[in-house]
Amino acid sequence: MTGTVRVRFFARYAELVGRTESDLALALPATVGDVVRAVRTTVPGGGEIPERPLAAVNLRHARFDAPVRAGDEVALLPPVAGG
Amino acid sequence: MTGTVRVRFFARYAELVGRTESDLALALPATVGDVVRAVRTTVPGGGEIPERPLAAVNLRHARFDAPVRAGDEVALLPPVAGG
Amino acid sequence: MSYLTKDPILVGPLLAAVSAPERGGTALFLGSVRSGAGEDVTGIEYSGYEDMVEAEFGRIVAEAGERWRGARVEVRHRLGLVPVGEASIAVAAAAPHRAAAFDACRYVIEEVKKRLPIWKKEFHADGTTVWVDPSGKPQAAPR
Amino acid sequence: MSYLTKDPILVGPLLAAVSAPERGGTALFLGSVRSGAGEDVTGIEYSGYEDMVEAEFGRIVAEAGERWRGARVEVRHRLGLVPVGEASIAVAAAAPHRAAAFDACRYVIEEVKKRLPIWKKEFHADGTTVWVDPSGKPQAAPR
Repeated sequence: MTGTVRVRFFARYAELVGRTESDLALALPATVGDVVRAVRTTVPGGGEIPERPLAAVNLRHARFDAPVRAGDEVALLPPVAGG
Repeated sequence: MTGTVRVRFFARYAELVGRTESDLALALPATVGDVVRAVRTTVPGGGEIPERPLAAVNLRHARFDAPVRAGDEVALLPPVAGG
Repeated sequence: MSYLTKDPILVGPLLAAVSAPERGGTALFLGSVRSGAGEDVTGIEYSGYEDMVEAEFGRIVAEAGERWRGARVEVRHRLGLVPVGEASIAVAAAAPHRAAAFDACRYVIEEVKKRLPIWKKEFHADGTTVWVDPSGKPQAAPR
Repeated sequence: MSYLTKDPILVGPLLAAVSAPERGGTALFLGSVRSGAGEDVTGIEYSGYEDMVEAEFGRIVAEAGERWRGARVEVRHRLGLVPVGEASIAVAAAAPHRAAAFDACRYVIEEVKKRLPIWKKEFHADGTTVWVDPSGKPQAAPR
């Protein structure tokens, strides 16, 4: 089964891929790691994003092995620098 | 030899002795403890001040055995409650 | 109500929002754009994953309220270009006594540094910009 | 310049006094007159050994400046009758980084509580007054 997730890019990562979001189709069930691998291989410039970036699923920090479902919003986050 | 020190009273202690200051003659050399004893025995109401109150000499906190010289300002301080 | 603002952060309303007769201690932290001796930073542009920032701020504030019962916390983060000397973040925490006010305020700013999805682009006097990587690797931003 | 004031303490000028481009972190503490649930305190009258307060504040601020190099501290204490909810003391500390700002601010308020010759007379709704003894023995004030 295949599903679509919305991937969002921020700050330097957005500059690397030249966009702020991308809808990505991938085989389900999937993890954050699967999304990152898909981004790195299919999105132009995505190979410059680290292999294990910080990530969030549906507005929450998520580990590399966290599950991703169809319709989820997955964000790849450069090292945070708030405050 | 005898000298005079200026004793100052604050807050509840000032209310106990009904005054804010008193010039006290006492035998020198003397200590803060000597001043407190003189206050407790010679100043009306002074006996209600504790035997070992907080004290300051010339605007600095001073221990009970700190020396007191002629012309010094000795203050008897109720428990402090600043802030 | 939003935890984010594009305008200068006003301290007065933030302090007023946490104050109450039963809360005798209030701690405030302001983080400002810094330019040390020999540096030529003129400002920092803050950008964020705004929906997640709001959610994460809500979680951090709720955690502080559970950990320090009786404490009330408010926080604002500024986005956009912030000139040197102006605050990018303000955290206000009030509690019945001072220890809880200090500790809750400190908790919020430490969690913000670890968790809040906000990024900084430093602007330098020579016109260059650099993404700030808190892990210690500044990287020139493509213009 | 005096560390004491009979007027409400203004936070803005205090923050401005410690701020500088090289000091990116600022911590502020406000101690306010408190009235908890079931209490009937309407205000507190603060009195002090004013000459010594000025001297002791000077020493405390200098100690903080020596211990946290690069930190700048300002402090104000209000005297006279302060109504519930208003600040009796404000401590502002700015430093290059936040840990020193928090620590210097905390140091000053802790030392103030231990060393500053200031006394509080609580005013109650029924018209009675009580000297506050921080050692825990409230004593009715003769009127």
